[in-house]
Amino acid sequence: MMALIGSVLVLLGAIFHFSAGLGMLRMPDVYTRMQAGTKASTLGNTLVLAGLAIYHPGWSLKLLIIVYFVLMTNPVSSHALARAAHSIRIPMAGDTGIDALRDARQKAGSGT
Amino acid sequence: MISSIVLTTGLLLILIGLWGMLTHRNILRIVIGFSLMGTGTHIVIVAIGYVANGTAPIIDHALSLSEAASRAVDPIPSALAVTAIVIGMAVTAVMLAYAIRLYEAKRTLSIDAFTESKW
Amino acid sequence: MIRRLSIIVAIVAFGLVFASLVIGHTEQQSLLPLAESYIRLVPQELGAANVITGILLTYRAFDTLGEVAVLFMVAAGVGLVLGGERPPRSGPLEDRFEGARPPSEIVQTGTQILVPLISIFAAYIIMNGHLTAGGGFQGGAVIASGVLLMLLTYPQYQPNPEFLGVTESVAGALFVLTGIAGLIAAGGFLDNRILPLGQFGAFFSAGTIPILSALLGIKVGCELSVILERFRP
Amino acid sequence: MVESLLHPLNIFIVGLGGGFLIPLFYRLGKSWVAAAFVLALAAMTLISGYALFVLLNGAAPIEILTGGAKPPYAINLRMGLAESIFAFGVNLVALFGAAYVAREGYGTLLLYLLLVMGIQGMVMTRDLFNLFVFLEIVSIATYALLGLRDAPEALSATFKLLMATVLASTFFLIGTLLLYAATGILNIDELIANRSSITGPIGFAALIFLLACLLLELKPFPANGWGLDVYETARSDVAAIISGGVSAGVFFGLLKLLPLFEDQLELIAVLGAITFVFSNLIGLQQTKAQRLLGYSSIGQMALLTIAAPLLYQLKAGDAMFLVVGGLFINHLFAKVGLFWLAGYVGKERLQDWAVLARRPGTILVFGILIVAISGLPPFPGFWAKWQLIMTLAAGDLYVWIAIVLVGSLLEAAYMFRWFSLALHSPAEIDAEPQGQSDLFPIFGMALLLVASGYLAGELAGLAAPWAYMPLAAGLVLYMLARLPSGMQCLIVLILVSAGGTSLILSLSGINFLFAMLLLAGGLVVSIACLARADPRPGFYPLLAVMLLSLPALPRAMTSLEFIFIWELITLSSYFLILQRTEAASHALQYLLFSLAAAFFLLCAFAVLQAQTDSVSLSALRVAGPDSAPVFVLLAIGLLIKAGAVGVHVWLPGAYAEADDDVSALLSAVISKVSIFGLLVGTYVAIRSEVSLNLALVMGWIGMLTTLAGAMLAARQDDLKRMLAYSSMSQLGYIVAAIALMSHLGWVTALYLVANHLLVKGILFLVAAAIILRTGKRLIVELGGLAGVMPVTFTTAAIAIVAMSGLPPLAGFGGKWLLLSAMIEKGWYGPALMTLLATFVGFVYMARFIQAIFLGPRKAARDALTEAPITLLIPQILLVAGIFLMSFFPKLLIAPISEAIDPQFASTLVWQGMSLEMIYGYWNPVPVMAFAVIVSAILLGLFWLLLRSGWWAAIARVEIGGMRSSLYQGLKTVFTMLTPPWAQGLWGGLATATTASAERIRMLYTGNGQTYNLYILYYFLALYIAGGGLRHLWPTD
Repeated sequence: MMALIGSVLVLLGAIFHFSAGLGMLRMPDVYTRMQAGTKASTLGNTLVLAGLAIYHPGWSLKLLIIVYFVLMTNPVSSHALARAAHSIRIPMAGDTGIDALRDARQKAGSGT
Repeated sequence: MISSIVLTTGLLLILIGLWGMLTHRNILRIVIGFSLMGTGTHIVIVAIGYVANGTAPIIDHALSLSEAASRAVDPIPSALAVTAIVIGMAVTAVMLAYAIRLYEAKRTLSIDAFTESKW
Repeated sequence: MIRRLSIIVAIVAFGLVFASLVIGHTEQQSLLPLAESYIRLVPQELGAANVITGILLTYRAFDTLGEVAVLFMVAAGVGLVLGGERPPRSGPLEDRFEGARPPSEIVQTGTQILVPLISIFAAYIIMNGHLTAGGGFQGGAVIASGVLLMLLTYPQYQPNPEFLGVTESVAGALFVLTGIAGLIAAGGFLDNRILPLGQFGAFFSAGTIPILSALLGIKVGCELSVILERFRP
Repeated sequence: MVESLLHPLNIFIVGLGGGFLIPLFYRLGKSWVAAAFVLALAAMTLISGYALFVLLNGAAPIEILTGGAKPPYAINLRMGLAESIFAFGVNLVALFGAAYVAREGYGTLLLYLLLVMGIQGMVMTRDLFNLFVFLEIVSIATYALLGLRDAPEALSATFKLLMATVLASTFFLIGTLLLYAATGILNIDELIANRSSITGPIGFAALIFLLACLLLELKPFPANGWGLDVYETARSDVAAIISGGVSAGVFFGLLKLLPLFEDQLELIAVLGAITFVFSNLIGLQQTKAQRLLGYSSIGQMALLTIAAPLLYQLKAGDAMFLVVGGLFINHLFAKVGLFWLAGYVGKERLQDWAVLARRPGTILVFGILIVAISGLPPFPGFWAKWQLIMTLAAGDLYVWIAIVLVGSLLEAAYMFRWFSLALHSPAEIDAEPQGQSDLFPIFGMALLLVASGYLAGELAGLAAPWAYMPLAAGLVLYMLARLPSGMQCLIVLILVSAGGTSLILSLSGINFLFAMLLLAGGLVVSIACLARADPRPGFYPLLAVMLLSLPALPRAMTSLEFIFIWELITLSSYFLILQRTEAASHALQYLLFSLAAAFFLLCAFAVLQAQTDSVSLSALRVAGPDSAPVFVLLAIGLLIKAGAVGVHVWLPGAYAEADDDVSALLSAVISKVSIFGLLVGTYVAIRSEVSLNLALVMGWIGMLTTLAGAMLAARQDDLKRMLAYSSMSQLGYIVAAIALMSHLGWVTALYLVANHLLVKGILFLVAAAIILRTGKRLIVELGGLAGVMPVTFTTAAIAIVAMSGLPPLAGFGGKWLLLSAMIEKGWYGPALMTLLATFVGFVYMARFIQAIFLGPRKAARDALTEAPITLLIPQILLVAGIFLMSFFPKLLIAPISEAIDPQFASTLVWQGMSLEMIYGYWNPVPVMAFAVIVSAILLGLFWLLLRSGWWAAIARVEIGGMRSSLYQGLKTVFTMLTPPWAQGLWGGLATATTASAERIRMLYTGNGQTYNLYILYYFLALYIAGGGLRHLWPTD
């Protein structure tokens, strides 16, 4: 029974990883690809590791540390990457509506 | 069977690296092509060392000393892979350093701009 | 057009050569004699649990010494190529290169959490090189990733080149000295049986392998951070 | 204690430890760093030197174990004899090169030290993956050191090198691991032990990957554009270390792994040959110094890649040692020296090297390096090439001999062109070589070359002190360069006479006769050198070397000694001709033809040794019936040197354009060297039927040369060119006489040799006197000098009479002997040709006397004075010689016939003073009458033709004064008869070679990516040529 739940979780994780890959390919510009890749793969990792924890309860502490590690590093690094892309003005897709970062900067720039 | 798949991926990676290095004109893309080729080589190295359903050659509670000889993977290619990875990194660092200097010299990264000495 | 065609022909030809390799490759069913004897000898003779580190730091230690020399040269070489002494990084980031912004608050807090974690992880890898997977090179790389994170988040942070240079040289020299000690005290150059092999699987075991692994980790860490530091604008 | 300190392992401890500690020393102080650096290099040199010393004394190869375990488990290194030579050579070069690097930052010193250690690691390691690691150490050190020069083209060249060598080392990595997959072994010795298990597609691909990397690192022909760019743009001392050191490590890697490539040996040699020929070919078109050195360095490495596999295939162990060791050491010291010199001169274009012209010391070193690179004596390259050709001949690999020699000829061509450009192109007066690096290491390299040359000579089997006497004399003279030239000339004469006599004392038969003739002739003619008081840098040492090597040639017993002295004569005479600026291009032509002649001789001796496997020249006498090829090769070589009709293009330029006294020596004495060769060599013709007909062909060539020479001489306007052609035609007589292969023939030959030496000596000295006094060379501008220069006129007249064959002087006896010898042999055609040639000879000889001495005196000639006494003395001595020969022929002919007795049964019977031959007395009177009648009839005939106007129709000339128009008529006839075929042929060949070189070098587009594509295609070509197709399409 537990093995079944575990493998279902791992399957779910795998699906999320697949969607991350698909997102990377289909998304129009850097920023959309970035967020697709990061969100899906972080969740995918967590699910896979959770499935593993169910398989091998003995490892659960180590797996927890790994999940914590993934949760810490993945979002931060993609955030830094997106900011860097924005600061060297990599073009956004045509139909982007709002550029919050630019507006914030202009306000901050004009404000001071 | 597994090692054949790993070997094929490694060799494919080498081919992709070669293709990238030959077709792209931007020097940074050429350097990426070379590092791809390096990674492909390292995968090939590891694939060569694989023994049918073997595990990592580390003697601990999972792999006792007695059964190590039968269930462990070949350790030598892995040791060589470590050295090869370091060398791959070193060469990529030197290439990037030269890419920077070339950019500083001519303000362009296209490989076609650097054909001064010929014949 | 001919250029593109010739490239395609070359790649296809290489593909054929590689195909012949894949076809000719038969998976090893059992270990080759040399590998099999290594797996038997390393735990027995050297007392190291991780056979790969055992090979790397004793039997093929001459390779590793060459490796360290390679890294040492790259650190010096990159410095040479990129123009040696750089102007000291005075003043804030903006005037040094346009369009630069102070790193965002998320990255800064992320670093404050991650860097200690990374350094502990690196120390674990280096010190347990002879017991579990890992060793000097891998640990050094993790240290370097920590330093890189620091470089990214704190632009005015500059790892003291003096300190890095000295530790690098001292670690290298100690490595060679341990090798010579092996020549004098034990079987030969770079032999690890100078110190007692200790109890198999214990922290202090396998002769000088942990020490060499530590030296290696420090040295690789320093060198990689020197290289990364050289690449900054 | 000392033993363990000098153990080769310490090389690595010093290298690595020193490398790691240098940054620490830097913290202590700048001077500490340089001291530590030089100390480390010195320690490495000492260790490798000690190892070489011990191994030379027969110690077993020193094993070096690491990791506390036996080889298959741990890495081991070995310091055998070959390794110690390579290591010691590279260390010496690095130690000398430290002078250029010591002032740099500590990073450079660190990299330089680790580079040198890396090279020795590549040489000594016995583990395949360890070889890869050391290859990487060497490559990365090279990339970093190349960063020292930050010009854009240097950076882009280094990036091309970077891409190429990363590709190559990835091949090596893949190869190593595939080999491990196939055999499960990494230790080289074990791999070689069970190389039979390297089978299947993986094993084959592994070998090809390894071979591809090793060959690519040696910069093989189409895929070496990147290598050349680096040589061209790198800093000269870094380029030196790359060309000398790095290729040493890579080549030794190839040498070590040769047993693995058992069935690709032929392929390696073919690839080496392609690189060797093409890189030397393109070298002809180079204008930049370092790029030219790049081509030459690649060519030398390719020569090594030819030699190693072939010798390995022939299982010639000891020959491999001398050949590979000699060629490597020669390349290392000479190439590194030239790169440093390029650094010292600091100029890129070849012409700008003229700044060296006014520095005798540097020019000497430059000359030594150029001669060494071209593989000429007395440097190791010569002995190695000799041994290589002998071993190849023993293995019947004649195609390879041809390739090696053609390549060496091309290399000598562009190297000496560079030298003459440096010596003679116009340079600004105050130009100083602004290269900042000092000269000391370059002199060191020259000294090392000389020392290793002697050692290699000893190894090749020629250590006799007499062979080196000419060079010793040259050195002594060089030391006395400060003295006034007159004094130096006297010292030369004294030294040569003393040395010469000691040389010829132990000789006998033809050798003694010839040696005495050459020595005496040389001495007498070089008295004329006293006439010029102006300082002539380098002239007297070269004169001493040449004059002493002339008598040494007959002293040579083995073929090695013969070729050694032969090439010494060629070299010294080339440098003597080069003394005069206008002679630069002619000198190069002279050198190339002489080298081609020497190479033909080399092949002949190689074939001879292959057939009779004895090195001594006497084997020529005992050669078997199938020795026709030996005769043909010898004949071709010697005919080129003698200036036979087809290959005479070099003769007029060299003889006419050289200094006056040098041209006298050249035509009177040095041309006899080829005659001596003919006497020694072509006797083998007797041994087989086919050779006898070939001898007839040679006879005809001789006569054709005589006729062509005479006609060409007749139509010349320049005084010295006319004499040059006349000596060519006289030599034709002698060649024909030798070709008779009979006792009488050879007696005539020797007689004519003596006569020609005396006559041509006088005539050239007369020409020297005329040019000295009038400053004019064109016959038209001269005239009526008899009154002003009576003594010169009389000697000239005597010489002309003797040469033309008019009785009573010696020439007549010679012609008569020749005619009777030909009739005795039944050669009626050549006999007729002799008569015709003699008649044409009358024309130009008469013109010589009439146009220059008789006839109306030009106005400006009144103030002229007689020739200086120093020119007259040798002429008078020679005239005395002529009289001696004419009136007491027995004095000369008796010893000649005895000398020839061993070869041919004597048919001469002496009857008092008159020589009674089987066919009749040699009674001058009837023959004289007959000769006068014949010439009278011929003159009359011409006079009639002239009158009848028919002549004008042919000669299209207006009928002016009888005498001048007669000559004009004859001149146009001769011009019609001697169209410049030879000139066209050789000129066409030269332009074809340079044109093809121009087209081939377009291959290097300069684009790094294209070079990578060439590398991939090179690998594929190697894979397919190595027999990879059967793996691609599994047939079974």
